[in-house]
Amino acid sequence: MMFNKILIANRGEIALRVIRACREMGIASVAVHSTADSDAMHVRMADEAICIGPPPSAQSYLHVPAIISACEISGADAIHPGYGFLSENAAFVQVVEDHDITFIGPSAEHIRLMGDKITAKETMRALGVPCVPGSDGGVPDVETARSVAEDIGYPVIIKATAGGGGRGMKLARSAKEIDSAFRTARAEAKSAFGNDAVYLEKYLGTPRHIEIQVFGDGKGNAVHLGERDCSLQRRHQKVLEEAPSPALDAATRARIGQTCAEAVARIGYRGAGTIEFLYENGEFYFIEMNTRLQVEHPVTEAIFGVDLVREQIRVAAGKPLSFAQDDLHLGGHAIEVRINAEKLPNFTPCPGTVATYHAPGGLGVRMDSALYSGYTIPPYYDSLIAKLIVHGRDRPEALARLNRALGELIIDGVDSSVPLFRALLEQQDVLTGDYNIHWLEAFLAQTLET
Amino acid sequence: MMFNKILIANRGEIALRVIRACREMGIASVAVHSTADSDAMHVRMADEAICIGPPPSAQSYLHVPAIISACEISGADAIHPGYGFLSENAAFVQVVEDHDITFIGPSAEHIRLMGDKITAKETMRALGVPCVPGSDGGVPDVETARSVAEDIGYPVIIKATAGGGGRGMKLARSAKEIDSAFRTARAEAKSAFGNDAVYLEKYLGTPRHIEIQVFGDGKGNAVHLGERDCSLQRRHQKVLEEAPSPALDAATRARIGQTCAEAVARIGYRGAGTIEFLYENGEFYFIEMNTRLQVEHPVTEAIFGVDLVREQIRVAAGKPLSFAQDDLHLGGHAIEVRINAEKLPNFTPCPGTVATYHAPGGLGVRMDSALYSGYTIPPYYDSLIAKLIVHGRDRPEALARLNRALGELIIDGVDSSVPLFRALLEQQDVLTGDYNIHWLEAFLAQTLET
Amino acid sequence: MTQSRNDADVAFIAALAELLNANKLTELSVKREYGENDSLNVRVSKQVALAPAAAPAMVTPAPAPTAASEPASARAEAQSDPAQHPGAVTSPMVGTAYLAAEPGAANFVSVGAQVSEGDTLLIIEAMKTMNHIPAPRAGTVKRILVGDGSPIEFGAPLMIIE
Amino acid sequence: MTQSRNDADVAFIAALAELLNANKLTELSVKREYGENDSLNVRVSKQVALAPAAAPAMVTPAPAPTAASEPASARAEAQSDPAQHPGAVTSPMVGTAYLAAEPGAANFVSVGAQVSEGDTLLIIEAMKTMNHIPAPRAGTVKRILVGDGSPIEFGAPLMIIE
Repeated sequence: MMFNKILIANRGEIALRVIRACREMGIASVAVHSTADSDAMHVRMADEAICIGPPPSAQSYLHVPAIISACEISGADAIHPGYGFLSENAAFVQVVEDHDITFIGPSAEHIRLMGDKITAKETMRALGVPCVPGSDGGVPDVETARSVAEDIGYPVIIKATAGGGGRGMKLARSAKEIDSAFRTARAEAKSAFGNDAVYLEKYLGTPRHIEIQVFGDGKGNAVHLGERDCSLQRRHQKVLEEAPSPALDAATRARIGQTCAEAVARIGYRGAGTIEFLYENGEFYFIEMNTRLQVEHPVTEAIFGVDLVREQIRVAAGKPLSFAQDDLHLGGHAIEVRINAEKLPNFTPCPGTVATYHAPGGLGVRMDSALYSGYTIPPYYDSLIAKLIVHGRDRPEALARLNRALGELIIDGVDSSVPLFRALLEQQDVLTGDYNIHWLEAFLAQTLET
Repeated sequence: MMFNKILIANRGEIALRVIRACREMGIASVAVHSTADSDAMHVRMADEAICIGPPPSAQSYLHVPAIISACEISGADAIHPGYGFLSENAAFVQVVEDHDITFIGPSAEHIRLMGDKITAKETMRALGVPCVPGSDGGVPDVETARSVAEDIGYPVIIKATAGGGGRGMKLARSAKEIDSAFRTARAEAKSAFGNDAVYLEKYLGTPRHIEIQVFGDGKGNAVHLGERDCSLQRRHQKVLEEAPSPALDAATRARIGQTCAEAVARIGYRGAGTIEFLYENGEFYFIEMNTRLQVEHPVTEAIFGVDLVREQIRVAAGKPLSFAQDDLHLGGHAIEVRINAEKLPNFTPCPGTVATYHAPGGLGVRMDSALYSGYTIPPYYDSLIAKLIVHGRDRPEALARLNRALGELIIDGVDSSVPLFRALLEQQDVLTGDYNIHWLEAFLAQTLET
Repeated sequence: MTQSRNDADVAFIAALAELLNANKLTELSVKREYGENDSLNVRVSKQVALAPAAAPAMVTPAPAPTAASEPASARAEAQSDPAQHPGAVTSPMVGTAYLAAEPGAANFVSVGAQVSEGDTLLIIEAMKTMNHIPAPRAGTVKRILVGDGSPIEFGAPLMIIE
Repeated sequence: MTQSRNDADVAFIAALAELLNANKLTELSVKREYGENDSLNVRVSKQVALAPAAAPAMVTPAPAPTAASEPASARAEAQSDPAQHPGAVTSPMVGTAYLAAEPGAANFVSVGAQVSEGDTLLIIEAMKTMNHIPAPRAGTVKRILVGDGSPIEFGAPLMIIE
């Protein structure tokens, strides 16, 4: 049975994204909002809107009783959590289901499983997903360290079991350095944490962030929709994402994609999920799995021509996946930039009133934004105000289109991160796709210096 | 050699369309404009803008010396004519080439060939393109009429050679009616035109308008990009176009497409062209060939993932086609609606100031419009103010997306034809694709009555 | 100030408003000083299709917010929007209102009743939990703004106690 | 305050409003002092095209149009924009300006020259054709606004003849 009414437990562009999918499916939508968001676009666009609390998220968008109550008074039979907020909160999912409301996402059990870094890694390794190789426990002496390092190959890093924040971490680039690294790491661990236990892992110097989009029907079937390359990050926040990755070929994509699809199929995963990897020298290393829709899902939608939110809703309603692996053909190249209300060069958040908003148009341009002329961006929430997604036949066409569309976009009245993207499009490394997860920080440091 | 600078001899959304392609290709763009268009979006978006005359088109956008002069003073090495205005004017093409400027379009010779209805039909028939069968000349007596009608099959229509405006036209639905139809047509022709010569053609009662997009490289190679169904027309003006046609299957598409591609390849056609047909009972009947970009080209771009304007520019610069027939794969379904500044129900043009313009966003939505908040639509030109193009995995998804996007679009301050499309999306015949070239007029007549 | 002076002022302001409309203005303000302790301040304005308000009016059937541009209209609005009333008790949560402890029982309060601070005014049910909403201060119940069993948003006015 | 004084004020403000409309102004404010402790302040405004000017300013490097909001600035603009000058001769076509009949020859006219109606002022070349631009009236050449060989748009001011 398809839902009659879906409540969207989110705000901003992702709430709009879900409302659009609902409308196209003929399902009524309920927006919830804090008092700070009374004039927000998701409130105006939804079929119904309910004020659930004051501006702080903890008392509104994260306040479980308010959201459940809003479902009850509106008669919504399902909740879409978007991303962030309650989207990966297993306890929330449990409460939702206890109230006979459908959570549009995976089971509480799967969210819990992937929410714990250690069980997630153990699960993935058992499912055949490649993880960072290491000592799988403490390394008692330098001989063991040397032996494990020979096994997995240099460089390796020795870390304090009790550690964190970089202390008690020592790099050994070759066998010559293993002895000194082991002893120093142990000594630092002892003095910093009062515990000299250390373990050993493969060290990745300049990896890319590559993530695989998977989709399961909750009944043992799953597909993958290729990868997204999200290596351009600042302070671990993704800034620009693209698909396919400039670093992957079709065979590699098919291999890692199949591994991931099989893994989630075996655990009976339901809905959209993303398996994140570090990728270096042709090898993938599992980081974590996100059990929700990603901010950057539109790049996947662009190259595969599918609607992932529609698919989430279908699967949550018990319908089978509308596509099999063989139906999914990668076409062209897509790039997304995350436009934040931030003032460069220090990325200071700058809420305020958008005097004029004019979206770019034309071929291959998609704009996901809750902005409108006259809208006041409240200071309480995330600074993401727009996602610009471009699609072209190939990467150079997509890059040229991105540059063209950025030139058309008008967001007047507040500062935004648009100038960063104009600058990035002048960098040779960006144009050739030759970057890793450290590239952007280095670029920004260099730019600030000069 | 790729061009350095392209002058766009047009205005409105199509000028913007070409400027966007130029920008993505790294080619400078020159807008020309009348004094009425000083604040127009194409003037603001181009790299350079030149005022070429007063508001009347004849003294500005159609004024050949002004456009050539604008090329000369700006140093543009090519002209893109858009559609309408000078786009199918063979004499203009000749002047352009005489000034050593490249015309982005076919040769003057091909424009002239297809500009004359009779030579166009003769050429196409000789090239194997199906035309409306008939007597190929006058029918002297009822016996000949009967014999030709038996050949081509009923119904047939008998028309005065000197005729026009419906007079001297008589329909014969079967052999029983041929005698009476012939005599009446002849008598009416005699009294109306003083000439009783008549000819006979196959009669099409409820045809669809289906057109094939072709593309030639000017060197004997050509491809087709399937069809567009433009049957929803009002006073011979297309209102909504979609691709693929709800009436065609893949085999039919491949067959007529190949026929058209071969025809234009054989005459060495260069650039984009459209071969228009009436289509009834599985048969195609050639109407005319448009030797330019069509207004509705975006629906083809959506389903094939190609940029037709970029391709026009490439081919005009002497480059080969960037795709072969085998590279072109039809994906999904696309619909375009032409939004005019018109007041319903009488479609009265209503220029004026657009207080607020807010484009729809999200997945599968493309907006081609020269509007912006505060823009004043001048009264001198075409009433087309925006094209909304949606793309979905299949026709129902595209229809739902169109409805959703129309609901988001805001054009405040002037009347537009948006309400017509909302109404069309409630009609069963539109939802099932069961319409022909008379459907819309009948629907409007019926709506106005009630 | 005499009644006749009031009438004169009203006529004056009415004339200004007519003038505003006749000329399609958006704002008109007048400061008139007639002498010591005798002055008149008038600002007449009319919000026209501004982008933001107009924009979503097409996508949502929600009423467009009215701009409170002069004291008179602001006062009128305060009366029509109970949430702005100084005696308003607003809902601390989203849920369903119940005016009585159980079906068939007497309502906790009725219009005209005297309440002490802390008295239960009504119950709001949220997630199967019955939340007693206490009177924030002592006073008289002037209006009850919600029906039994009606859905309540956060911040919605429940009663007016003065 | 007397009724006649009110009528006088209204009439005064009505005149201002009409003035605002007639001049397409956006705002008008007046402070009128009738004597000690007797003054009138009036501000009349009209909202016009909000976003438009700002909107395209980001996509084009062209200067944003300035709003002519008061007579003084309008006057200043008339002086700075030669096209608005009453003595301006504007170009009837797009092309290239030549001030002399051929390279090396004397210019047709120079600043200070007296011209009769119909005298050639300059040539505009368009499509290899030399178009003689005649003086529309007799007068003195006050300014020459184009350079020899410079590109000319339709409507561009060429010279000022008074």
